[in-house]
Amino acid sequence: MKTIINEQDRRNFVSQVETMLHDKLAKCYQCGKCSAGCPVNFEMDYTPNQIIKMTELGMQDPVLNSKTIWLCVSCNTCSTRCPKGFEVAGIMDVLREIATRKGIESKTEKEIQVFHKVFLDNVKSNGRIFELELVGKYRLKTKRLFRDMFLAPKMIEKGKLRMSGDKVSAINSIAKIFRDFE
Amino acid sequence: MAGKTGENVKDPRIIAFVCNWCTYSGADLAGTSRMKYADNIRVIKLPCSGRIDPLFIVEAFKKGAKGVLVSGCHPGDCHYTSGNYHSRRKYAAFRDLLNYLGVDLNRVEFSWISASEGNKWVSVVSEFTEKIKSLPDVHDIFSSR
Amino acid sequence: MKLAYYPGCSLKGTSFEYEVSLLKVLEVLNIEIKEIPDWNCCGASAAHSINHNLSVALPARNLAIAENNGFENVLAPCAACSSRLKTANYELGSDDVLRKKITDSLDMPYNASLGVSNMLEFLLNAVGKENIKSHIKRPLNGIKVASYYGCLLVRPPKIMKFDDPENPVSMDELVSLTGATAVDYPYKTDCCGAINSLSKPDVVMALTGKVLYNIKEHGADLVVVACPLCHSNLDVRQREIERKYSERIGLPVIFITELLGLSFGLSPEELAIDGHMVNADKILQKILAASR
Amino acid sequence: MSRIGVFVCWCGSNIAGTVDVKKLTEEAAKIPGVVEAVDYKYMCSDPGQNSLRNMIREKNLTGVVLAACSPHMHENTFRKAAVKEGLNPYFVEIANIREQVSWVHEDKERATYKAMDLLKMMVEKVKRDRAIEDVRVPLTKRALVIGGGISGMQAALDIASGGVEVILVEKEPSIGGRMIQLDETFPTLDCSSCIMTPKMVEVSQHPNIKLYTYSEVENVSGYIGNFNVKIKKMTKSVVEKDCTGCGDCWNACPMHKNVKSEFNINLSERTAIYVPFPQAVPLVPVIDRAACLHFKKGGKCVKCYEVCGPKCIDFTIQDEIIEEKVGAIVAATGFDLMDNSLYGEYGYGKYKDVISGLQFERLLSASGPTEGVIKRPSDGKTPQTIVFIQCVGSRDPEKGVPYCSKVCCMYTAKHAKLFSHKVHGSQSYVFYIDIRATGKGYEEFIRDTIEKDGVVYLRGRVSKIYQDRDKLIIRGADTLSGNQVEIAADMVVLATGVIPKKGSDKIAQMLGISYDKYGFFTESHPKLRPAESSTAGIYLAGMAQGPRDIPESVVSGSAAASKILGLFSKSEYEVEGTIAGVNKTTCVGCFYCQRVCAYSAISKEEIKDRNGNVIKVVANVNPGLCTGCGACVNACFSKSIDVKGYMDDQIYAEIRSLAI
Ligand SMILES: Cc1cc2nc3c(=O)[nH]c(=O)nc-3n(C[C@H](O)[C@H](O)[C@H](O)COP(=O)(O)OP(=O)(O)OC[C@H]3O[C@@H](n4cnc5c(N)ncnc54)[C@H](O)[C@@H]3O)c2cc1C
Ligand SMILES: Cc1cc2nc3c(=O)[nH]c(=O)nc-3n(C[C@H](O)[C@H](O)[C@H](O)COP(=O)(O)OP(=O)(O)OC[C@H]3O[C@@H](n4cnc5c(N)ncnc54)[C@H](O)[C@@H]3O)c2cc1C
Ligand code: SF4
Ligand code: SF4
Ligand code: SF4
Ligand code: SF4
Ligand code: SF4
Ligand code: SF4
Ligand code: SF4
Ligand code: SF4
Repeated sequence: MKTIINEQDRRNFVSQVETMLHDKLAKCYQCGKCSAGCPVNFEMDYTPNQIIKMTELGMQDPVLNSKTIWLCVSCNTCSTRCPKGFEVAGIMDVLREIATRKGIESKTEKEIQVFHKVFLDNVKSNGRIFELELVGKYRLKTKRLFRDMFLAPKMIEKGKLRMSGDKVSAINSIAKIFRDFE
Repeated sequence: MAGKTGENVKDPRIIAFVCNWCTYSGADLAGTSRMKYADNIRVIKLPCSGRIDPLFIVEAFKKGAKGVLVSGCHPGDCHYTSGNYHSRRKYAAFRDLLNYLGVDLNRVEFSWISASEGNKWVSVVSEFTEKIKSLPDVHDIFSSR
Repeated sequence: MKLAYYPGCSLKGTSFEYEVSLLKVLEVLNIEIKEIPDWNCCGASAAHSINHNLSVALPARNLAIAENNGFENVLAPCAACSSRLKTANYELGSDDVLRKKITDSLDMPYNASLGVSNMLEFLLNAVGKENIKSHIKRPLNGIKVASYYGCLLVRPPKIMKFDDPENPVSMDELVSLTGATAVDYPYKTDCCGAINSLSKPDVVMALTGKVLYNIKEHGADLVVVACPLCHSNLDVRQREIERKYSERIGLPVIFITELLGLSFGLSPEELAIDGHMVNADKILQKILAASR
Repeated sequence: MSRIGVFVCWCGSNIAGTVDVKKLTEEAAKIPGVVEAVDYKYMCSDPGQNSLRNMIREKNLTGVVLAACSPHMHENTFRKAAVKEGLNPYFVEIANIREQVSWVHEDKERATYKAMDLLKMMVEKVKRDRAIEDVRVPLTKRALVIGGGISGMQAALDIASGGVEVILVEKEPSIGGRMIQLDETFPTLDCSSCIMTPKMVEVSQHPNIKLYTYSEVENVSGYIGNFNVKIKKMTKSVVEKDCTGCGDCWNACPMHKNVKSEFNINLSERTAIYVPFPQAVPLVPVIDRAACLHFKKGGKCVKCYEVCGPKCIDFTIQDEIIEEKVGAIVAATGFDLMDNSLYGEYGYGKYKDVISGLQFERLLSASGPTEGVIKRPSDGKTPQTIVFIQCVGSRDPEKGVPYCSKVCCMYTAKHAKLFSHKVHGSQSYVFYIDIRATGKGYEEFIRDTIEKDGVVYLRGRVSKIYQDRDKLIIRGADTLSGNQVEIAADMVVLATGVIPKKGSDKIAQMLGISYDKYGFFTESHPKLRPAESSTAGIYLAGMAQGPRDIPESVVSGSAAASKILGLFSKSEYEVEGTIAGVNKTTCVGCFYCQRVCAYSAISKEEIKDRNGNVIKVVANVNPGLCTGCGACVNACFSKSIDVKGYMDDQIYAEIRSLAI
């Protein structure tokens, strides 16, 4: 890979990320401890420390299109152990948020993106999660109808999947939150 | 004698309180390097910027100075370990007092100039002199509020 | 102390066993809790993943309702919920601008005065070991129990301010109180991948599998958890994992409240242990037989 | 009445080219108090100086002002000349009209005007000058060295060889410090005991060195040249002069499984009566009373006493306080290592085979707990794979310290190298973030370790260590290949961060020297006075100042010694008289001055009436310590303390002379 640094673009991207993150990218000294402990590193295309460096270099496209930002499971192992106290898990949130705002569709991790969206839609309309609806909509959107389906009958038998969900009664207050912050 | 300074805004007199080790030597270096700067400055040498009593500054203004420059070693470089920290801390409190007395804080400058910074001495003195000249002429500094 | 209860969505759905057992145990302990009126979903991992403001605003509504109803503390038994509530509380307490934006939107004041506890914190600090001990009627001697903490209970320590993030002991302490033996194993705090459970099942099964096989290797009879998401992965997906790696696990996974309930002498049915996917009959028989 | 003479120097055309010296001289003569003003081409020349001397004599001058070059240039020249005429040197003042006038300004008229201002200021100043005598402090020509590690030993030996008596105080039962715990030392791999033991013996036998082991400095008072030191000699319960070091006692002691050996860092046990290691100097055992049955069980056991030939064991000996007078002190208290258990993720203390670098030194050492055969603590097996982790606690502002410990890159390479030499077919992996190998031959040493000994270096930190049956699983990163890496190893060695010796802050407070936020002693100037503390007469050496290796520790020990020998080469310690003085009548004893004095120069003095009752307590300036910085002057609200040569009234007079 070759990167040509455009200073203006670099600064813009860095400042956008740093403002949202409330942390400084330069704090990271690339020791790699975050990547060393990351439970999903094995599936990622860039290690977390690479994501940090790439962000610092202004490599917006590869970062926002990376698998890494979506595969991150927000376990906070990285932030907890970072010797510099850098918000590693936080930067993953920030990058996902930027990618979402830009409407970037991940080529490989679309399911994860869809899941988050469907989840929030579910919250938006009910105020709470109605699991059967959530799973159903998610399956429909990802066209992976049969995945996990073998679990459903047993879950229903055990009482784990309810046929109807609760709703927040003051649902308009939820709608307002979404209006203000979505 | 012609060319008297200090009496008017065009040609104000400025008093500088400087430490013996860093800033005084820095000013000497400007001389040995034959740099040129405004001649309104009058240097009073003290052992350390920690010796500079805020009341010296009040006295300087009372005696007609239109600006006061205070300069010592860089933080951490003090010849006397920590003198410049004391002066810095003191200065912060003193600014309020000066302000209260009606002194325009633009007339007091605080800087760190090391023995090797002849050029910094020149630019600090020149810029400060320009700044003082640009301020409105007041006869009594203490009523400039 | 007026105590608010924030059940969260899971306890009303897939992890109803947690709520059932929790309420039973608190009843024995004679502790009153009150569900936050008209609570909403905390946004779980989806909100913070793609919309930071929403991830604070959704929990904030619950916190504000609780505070405005005169509560001082909230019990959030779900580790994910407690993590989101604590994080929101932290941000609302430290970022005045954000707090203003959010309270304006909620049209409710919030002073960030509320304390948030997860289940373990609540049991150890608010209930107290002595109190718990005094209710133990059926000591679980001879049962080997592995506590699985996962990530959300202890990380990030700056916000969770609970237990040691690398070598937590709180759940093990509770296990020991019941008379059972706490099994030490290295994967206690390794993540099970919960947030991508539905969207990335293969990865999640790899992570969860590692934890389960490690526990098994260390000779535990039973796993306890204090998080419905951990529970889903460890319990609901266990069969699938066994199939994927062609190696049996057979480890019942129960909630810490269920373990306490058993030691309090409650029946497995009262605690809804039969609601779990992995059959726990064998170990339950052992427990019940010993007490007879 | 002042009788002041003014001299205006031309400096050839250097001054006269820009300043109207004639006019300046005329104006100067008009200033009240000036009896005569003259100008001269080159004041610093012999005839110039003579004219100065003549006028002092002839006009009976009370003060002299020169308008000439910077005082930094010729102040001394003119002061010396004045002294020859019996005038106190501090009655000579200089108006700097060259560096600060003629060389920096161009307009002749205005430059002359400024020169006149500067001259007037100095005339007003000199009118208020007082005679100042330089201070002479007597010197007790003996030195104290605190800490018997390599740096303290080196300082003691150098001072002693210079013919000066030294008192060396070491708190452990033996001298040697950390270095004697090491196996071979980088970069040349000399065996530490081989080069250290003879030095230790030399220290103990040097006629000029008085050695107190198992002792601590309890109190220091006084100042440069005149320190009073109280040393607490803890009881060894052994009459030192009679002991032959035969070892019968410790071989007989029944308490041999109970106490962990400090010297072997818990990798072995020691007895209650013990020497920390076989080559200890002095080779005299001490009884650890907390572990000894005699003391714990009311006199039950006396085994050691029974077997001791010379009967030198004496359970009744008490701690002793010894007082010594010295003229200079070296603080060389060395270092400790950070607590590895800060890292829950590395399992130190939980997994037996995760050890520190210093423990590994003991495993390597032929005189160590395993006699130099590398065996892991858990099961005594020889490891085949070792993972070394660098920067544990160092460069980690979150859990440890932000600074680099400087020696661990090198000793880790040394460890990996020695391991590969000792265990054939073995493999080492080193996790590092940077390799800092800046000494002579150091980089070559690292490359050699990698290229010849086959040690694999991975650039990244380790996140967590898991135990998996009899293996340790190390999960780390290699940021160069961009991979997460897992290695199954038999043992893990942590390169633990260096911190100052526990209690070094207390020592610093006792000595009145400054120290940084970690507890390392700070140098008077980091570059130009690295051997001196902020307090006159107290010098620094070794790791107590900050992380450094053996060569640097030795250099700093020698540097401290040479400073002391230099100090002692004069008959008295001389300081300029421009120091602070207290007006004891007006001083109210608030001691604000004491708080700001960075040199601990202000002490409390009791003023007593005729009957010996204390009337009041006032500030007293110690001339040996005061540097004349003047910080105290500003702190004093009652204007009772002033610095000679820069008195308040003089500075105000300078300012007022400019009044319009
Ligand atoms: C694992 C390891 C391996 C190393 N390997 C090498 C190597 O191969 N090569 C190399 O050049 N360097 C090496 N070093 C560095 C080396 O150990 C130090 O540079 C050196 O020991 C510093 O010596 P010192 O005298 O300053 O301190 P120390 O050796 O710590 O000596 C200080 C002495 O002062 C005594 N003391 C402390 N406080 C008091 C007190 N209050 N009163 C009386 N006495 C007191 C202590 O007991 C001690 O004896 C290594 C360090 C470590 C940790
Ligand atoms: C670019 C650069 C930046 C640096 N920055 C720093 C820094 O920021 N901080 C820092 O601590 N260090 C710095 N250093 C290092 C520092 O310059 C040296 O440590 C220091 O100058 C060494 O001093 P020295 O007296 O040993 O040698 P030198 O400065 O080389 O002095 C040797 C003298 O001996 C004279 N000489 C040589 N041969 C003979 C002879 N045969 N007869 C008579 N005289 C002779 C030479 O003319 C010279 O004057 C820097 C070095 C470089 C190159
Ligand atoms: S652990 Fe921290 S410092 Fe190290 S690479 Fe990751 S973010 Fe950077
Ligand atoms: S928070 Fe994300 S990046 Fe950090 S360790 Fe967990 S999965 Fe990896
Ligand atoms: S005294 Fe100074 S100014 Fe005068 S001739 Fe000598 S060097 Fe020049
Ligand atoms: S037995 Fe006596 S002489 Fe021998 S070492 Fe012990 S104390 Fe010293
Ligand atoms: S008296 Fe104490 S030191 Fe001596 S042999 Fe007995 S236990 Fe050991
Ligand atoms: S010397 Fe090397 S191992 Fe030690 S702290 Fe510095 S960089 Fe890390
Ligand atoms: S500050 Fe002044 S009054 Fe107070 S003790 Fe010092 S000299 Fe005396
Ligand atoms: S002049 Fe400086 S060194 Fe001397 S007593 Fe005052 S503060 Fe201390």
